[in-house]
Amino acid sequence: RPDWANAAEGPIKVGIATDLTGPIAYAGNADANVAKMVIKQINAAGGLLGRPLELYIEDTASNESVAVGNVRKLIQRDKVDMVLGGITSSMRNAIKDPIVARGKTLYIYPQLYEGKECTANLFCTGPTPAQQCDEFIPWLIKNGGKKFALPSANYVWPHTLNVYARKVIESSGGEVVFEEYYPLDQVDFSATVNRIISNKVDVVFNTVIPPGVGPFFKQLYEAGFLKNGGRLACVYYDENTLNINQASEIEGLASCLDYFKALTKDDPVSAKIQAAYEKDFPGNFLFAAGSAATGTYRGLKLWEAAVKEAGKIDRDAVAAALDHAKIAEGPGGPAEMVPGKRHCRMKMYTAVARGGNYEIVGRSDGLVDPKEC
Amino acid sequence: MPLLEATGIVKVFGKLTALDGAALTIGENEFHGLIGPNGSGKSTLMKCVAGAEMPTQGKVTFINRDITLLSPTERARAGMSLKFQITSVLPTLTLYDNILLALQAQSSLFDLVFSRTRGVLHDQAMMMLSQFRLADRAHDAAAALSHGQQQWLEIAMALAARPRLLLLDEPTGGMSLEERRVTGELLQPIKQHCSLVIVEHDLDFIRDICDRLTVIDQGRVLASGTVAEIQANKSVQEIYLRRA
Amino acid sequence: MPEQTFLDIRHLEAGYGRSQVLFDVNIGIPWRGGVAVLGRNGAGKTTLMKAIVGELASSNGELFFDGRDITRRRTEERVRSGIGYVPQEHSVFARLSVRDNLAVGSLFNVDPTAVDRILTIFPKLGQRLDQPAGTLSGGERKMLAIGRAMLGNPKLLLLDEPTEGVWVGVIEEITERLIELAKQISIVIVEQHLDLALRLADYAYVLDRGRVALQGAAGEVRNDPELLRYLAP
Amino acid sequence: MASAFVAAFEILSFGAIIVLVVLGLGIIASMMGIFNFAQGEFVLLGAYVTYLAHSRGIPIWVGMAAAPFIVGGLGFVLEALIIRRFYAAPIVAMLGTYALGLIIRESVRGLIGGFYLTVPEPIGGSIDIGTMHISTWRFTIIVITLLVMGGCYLLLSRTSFGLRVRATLENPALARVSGISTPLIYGATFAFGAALAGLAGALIVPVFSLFADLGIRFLIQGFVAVMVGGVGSFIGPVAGAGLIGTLSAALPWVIAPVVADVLVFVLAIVFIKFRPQGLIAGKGV
Amino acid sequence: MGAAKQALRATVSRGPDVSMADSGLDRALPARLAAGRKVLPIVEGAVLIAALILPLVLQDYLTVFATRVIILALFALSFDLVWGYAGILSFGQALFFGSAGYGVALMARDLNITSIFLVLPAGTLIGLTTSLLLGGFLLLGRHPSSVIFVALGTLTGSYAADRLARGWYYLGGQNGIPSIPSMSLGSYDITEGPVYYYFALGTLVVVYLLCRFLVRSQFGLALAGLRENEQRIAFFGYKAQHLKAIVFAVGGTIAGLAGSLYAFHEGFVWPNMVGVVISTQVVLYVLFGGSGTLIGAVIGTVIIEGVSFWLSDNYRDIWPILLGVLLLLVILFRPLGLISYVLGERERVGSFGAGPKEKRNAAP
Ligand SMILES: Nc1ncnc2c1ncn2[C@@H]1O[C@H](COP(=O)(O)OP(=O)(O)OP(=O)(O)O)[C@@H](O)[C@H]1O
Ligand SMILES: Nc1ncnc2c1ncn2[C@@H]1O[C@H](COP(=O)(O)OP(=O)(O)OP(=O)(O)O)[C@@H](O)[C@H]1O
Ligand SMILES: [Mg+2]
Ligand SMILES: [Mg+2]
Repeated sequence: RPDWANAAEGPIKVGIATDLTGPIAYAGNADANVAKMVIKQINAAGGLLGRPLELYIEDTASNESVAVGNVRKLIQRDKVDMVLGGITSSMRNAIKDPIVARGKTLYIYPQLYEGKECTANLFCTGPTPAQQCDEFIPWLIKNGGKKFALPSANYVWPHTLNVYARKVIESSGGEVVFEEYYPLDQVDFSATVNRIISNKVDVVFNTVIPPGVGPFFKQLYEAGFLKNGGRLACVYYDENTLNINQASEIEGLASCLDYFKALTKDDPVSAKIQAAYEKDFPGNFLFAAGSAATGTYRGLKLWEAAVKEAGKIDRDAVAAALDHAKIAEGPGGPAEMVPGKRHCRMKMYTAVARGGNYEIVGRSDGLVDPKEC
Repeated sequence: MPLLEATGIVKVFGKLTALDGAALTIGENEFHGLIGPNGSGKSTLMKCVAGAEMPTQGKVTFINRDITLLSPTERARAGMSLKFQITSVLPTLTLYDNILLALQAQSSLFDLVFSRTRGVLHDQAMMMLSQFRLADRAHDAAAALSHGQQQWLEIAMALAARPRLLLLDEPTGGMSLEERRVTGELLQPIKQHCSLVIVEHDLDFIRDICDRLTVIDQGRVLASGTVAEIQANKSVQEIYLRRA
Repeated sequence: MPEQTFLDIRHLEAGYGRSQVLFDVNIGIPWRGGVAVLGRNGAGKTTLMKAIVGELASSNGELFFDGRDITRRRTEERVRSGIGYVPQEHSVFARLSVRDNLAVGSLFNVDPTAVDRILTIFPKLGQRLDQPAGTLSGGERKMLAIGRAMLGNPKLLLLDEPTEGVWVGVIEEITERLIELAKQISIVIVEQHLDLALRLADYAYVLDRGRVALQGAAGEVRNDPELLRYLAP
Repeated sequence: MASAFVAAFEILSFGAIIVLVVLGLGIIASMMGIFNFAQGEFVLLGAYVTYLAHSRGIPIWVGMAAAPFIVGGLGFVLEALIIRRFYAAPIVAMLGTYALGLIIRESVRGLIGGFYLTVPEPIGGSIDIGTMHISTWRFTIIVITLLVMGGCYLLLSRTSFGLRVRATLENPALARVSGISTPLIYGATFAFGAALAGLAGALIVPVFSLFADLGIRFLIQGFVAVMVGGVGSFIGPVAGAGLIGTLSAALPWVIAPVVADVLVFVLAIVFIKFRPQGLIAGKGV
Repeated sequence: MGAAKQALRATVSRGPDVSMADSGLDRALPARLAAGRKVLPIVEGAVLIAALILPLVLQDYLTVFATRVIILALFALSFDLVWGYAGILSFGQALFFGSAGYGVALMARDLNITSIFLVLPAGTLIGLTTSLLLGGFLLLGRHPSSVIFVALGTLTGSYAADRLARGWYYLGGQNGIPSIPSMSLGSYDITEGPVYYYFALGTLVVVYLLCRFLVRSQFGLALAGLRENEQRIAFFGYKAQHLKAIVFAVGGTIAGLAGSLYAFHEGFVWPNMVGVVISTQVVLYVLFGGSGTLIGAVIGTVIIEGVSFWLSDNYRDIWPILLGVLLLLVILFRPLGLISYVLGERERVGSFGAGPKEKRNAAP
């Protein structure tokens, strides 16, 4: 153990609040694992400001009311210096107030989301609609066709994302044949599939989420959508979600995220992070972008940089530094906060599923701007 | 003007016509027996009068009021009270509470919420229980009574509602001779303010307490009149000899 | 007590929860013929029947049936070994049709004509075959219950007030049948019609507050000066 | 024309799936008077067994065939250990089975790591008729559903098993004094209902993929179907399930799916309000 | 369990005669009530004292947690009244809780109204109105509605409301309405902490006493009759359906009050709050503690919430399984709830035949 110069002040406390149980526990557990890994690395390198980091993990259980209680534990009992977590937008909404407003603590939200979160002291480190659409949709038009269908789960993320996507589709010369919303747990999509087939849609820009997405893709496949040259697109699809369907049913599915495992072939930094993760956590919880794992990594690293710059741990100082923090090395490449915007510039990649694995087919030229706030 | 008048009552269950134009007229303070073979429609007629079944056809008037379409609640409020053939006491409540429930049925909501009648009704409840020899079991659950005891409790409950017209469907089922006699005695005093329709198979019992009789057979009134008239009636004698 | 006993009840004690109802009841039932059980309301007659058939566990005592100890046997085993029971209340399957009620009765009866025989005894039931038994009239229900129990070809038939609510003419009919039947099997009857009970029974027991207060040949009991006192409320 | 045919097929196939899921639920509700909140988890277990077989390299159809027996066996054991205590109090039973379901669901979630796992169909692909494509597996499900329905009907109407079950559930005390061994009947009925759920799970897992909430997804729908059809018979819930299933698949063809979703339930409740005995007033089987 | 029995009867009833021919009244009931010893008041007193001193011994964040539990207990009370006393299985109680929550959240968000004198009455009123509407539809009418129908109807209502809240943008959709400002009393903000705790506790105590008064009154006896056999008491002349609707509305009103307190305490509302999850949870609270005893609802809430809190802290990965096992064990071995450890059957069912002495106290 290093000998802590500032040990007298005690450790710096990092709080993680994420879904360790419940329907998206696979993502929450991956995020918790990433946090453990990063904290271990920082501690091994001598901690922060000469103080060790101590990790507090709480379960949000995909249940907002449980989550609020547990987050209060982090804030009021453990008195953490920062909270990172929340995966769904509704979870972020539920816990942000206890953290930021009532709890006067810094909050980092790591997941890709619909944007428009402009609360002071709340920093977002996952991709925004602009980052996921600006380059992706022109690519889809080129590699799929002009006629888009936007089948969506009925909640805020798809609604807001679709507004942006539609703008990009139309300004890139595409056309939205229909945009439709389904209950979150709908599992029968015969009517939708029929509309897609009979309208000869080229690209299905999907925001239906599990459990519906599996049967939806299957029904599309069985109706011959792929056979007739249709293209599936889904911007939250990562390595974790590939298993929902058989490989043949989603052949050619395109996604646009800040990281894919396929990058490890030619990006040594990503390869290093991926290897470190797999060494520590060889289980089923993958280090994947759509599950907020990369956002968690990025968020913790940016925060580390900010604390170093601030030289102290109090919220305002760290927030001020985090406002323009940068990291040179992260999964998928460097990242930096956009000053005054509390969102993060990062590299974006387009990948296509082939035989059950992703192949990178497009990369952004540099860091893509989140265009938020 | 009779207290109750039911005319032309028809009740059809699917293919079966249980009542086929039956009629019943009850005067004030009259004890009226309803007899007939099994399945002749006695209970059905009682139910049509009390509102447990809606007659397919026919008319029921009670105290100068057409009540054919009224709900059981409204009939009860108009002064009718019924004991079913199958006992239906409230099993987990105590005997006392069973009686109190019947006694307080007509109190206003306000009185109920503020328990304004509890004190007054207490004595009445205890009195009824001791009349029916159930006082020492006042705080037992009604489910713990034997069948015959439940019959008594039911009669007490029906009485407790202080009806103008009391409808008893086989109240003495499962009672011994001696017990029947006591039941008859307990019913006598209500004659001052109440009429009674009673379904029974025990002719001796009926004869003892009833003023008039109606005989039902196959859904129709076979005969109606004083006890003596009925006993003299040929066709009545005939059905007594007939099986089922 | 009759000499040969088909069902032998020794020192039986039973009750509900903490309240004991039967106290040291000793009863013997012969191979054939009728035995009447009398007593006022709440004396424990039904409780005794339930204890015999096994519906109610006895807290003490023994039951021997056909020479075997059945004290620990489950109800259905007792029934299958030849005890038929007509309960006082809830004696039919209210939601099942009359036909199905009879079919339940003949589950363990191989004779295909048995049901027809019952229907000739109770022709009324034949007209109601498809009606849910719960909608039968009170008397019809009793007939069905008796018919159901008889279909099981019991060697010992327990009847708890079989004629309650039954029309006089039919009571007569039932009585004759039972007297007939008692020549072949053993019948225990709880009955308020003293005449009927004592015509059918050769032997009678009178219960009082859960104890056997009086017993003897039917004629003796009938003339016993104490009898009325035990039957009065 | 062609699309009308496809529509009819798709709607029918979803109806069949709901029927399959509701069969066991309906039998347990009608016959035992228990609204089994763990029924969804029996479906899940059927799916899980199939998945396990697949992941061990055993042919899928073997897993599918084994699923009803394994789940049915488990149902039998659970009945003897737990459910048996609930018959006197159906509401407590709801809660008890809810807890049971919670345990099973969360355990399976732990076992599969909260993922969505794909299980291929034993008979994949689609039947092509001209330009139309019809999923072979969905077609198979329709056929099996019909067979199972017919089989259940025969079992309950033609054998004395059905009679014993109905008698036992209506009045256990009287059934016992009629010589019926009620514990056995209870166990067998529950196991049968569970086995049907297991079969349903096995058959639908290729369509929906395996995830911990697979079964509970259908639960409320199932209860509504049972009520619409009418508790107390075998046919009632089946008819109700057919109606609810086809309605929820059909409505999205004509109105916004979000509205359709709620509408199905509201319609169902209004229907039950005015016809409380259900589609088929419970008589006979 | 009387109400449960009634539920069974209602599921199977096909007509008056059938329903009354129901079997199984033979369950052994203790014949005599355990000689007069009342444990209920002792339990109630103990709980109250514990609740009063709690904030003095707890850390801050636990006081906040305890406040939440108190509010949920208030909510549980509303369900207990409706189910435990009147035998109406309101499986969608969250509908009233959540509607009120959403209502006051909107008042605070859009109209900037946070005064306690406005928001609490408003929330209560919302609970009353929604429950009157739903209760009117489900409970009144020609046919008496079966317990299962009401259960399903309320469940569906709550489910549909959940769906509506998720789909409706004005209500924030899936995300709900976050960052509700604090409730205010004049210029003082009632923020989470001891003040809010004692305020919630005070409300709970007052409502509890009112409920207690109600269920012990002659009206309570009518409710007991209702839950045993609705049809039977209709023949006495009780307007059974109206009584049910009244109790249902009282329950909805209390749920509305709890919902508004909850919304301000948590600072956000979200669709689950009207939905099936919370609806089921409240049923669990009450059955776990012991339905038909008001204190049982409170105890059930406290224990379930407390235990899940503790489990999720100590057995992070498997706590839902453990919670399930615990629930199952209690339901198996204590089907009448934890309270039945100390409470006899007779006292739980209650008896209204008070001795002459008590009677005189009760009569005005
Ligand atoms: N709900 C019903 N559905 C079909 N038939 C019914 C219904 N209720 C009664 N019945 C039939 O109507 C006839 C008359 O029945 P009711 O109960 O009135 O007879 P009862 O005169 O009271 O006979 P008992 O003396 O045996 O009680 C019976 O044959 C009975 O089977
Ligand atoms: N379920 C029960 N729980 C407690 N006590 C009961 C129960 N059933 C009956 N008892 C009591 O046991 C005693 C005997 O009842 P039982 O039913 O055997 O009487 P019975 O002789 O059959 O009377 P009846 O002629 O009225 O049918 C009665 O005092 C009764 O109160
Ligand atoms: Mg009758
Ligand atoms: Mg008896």
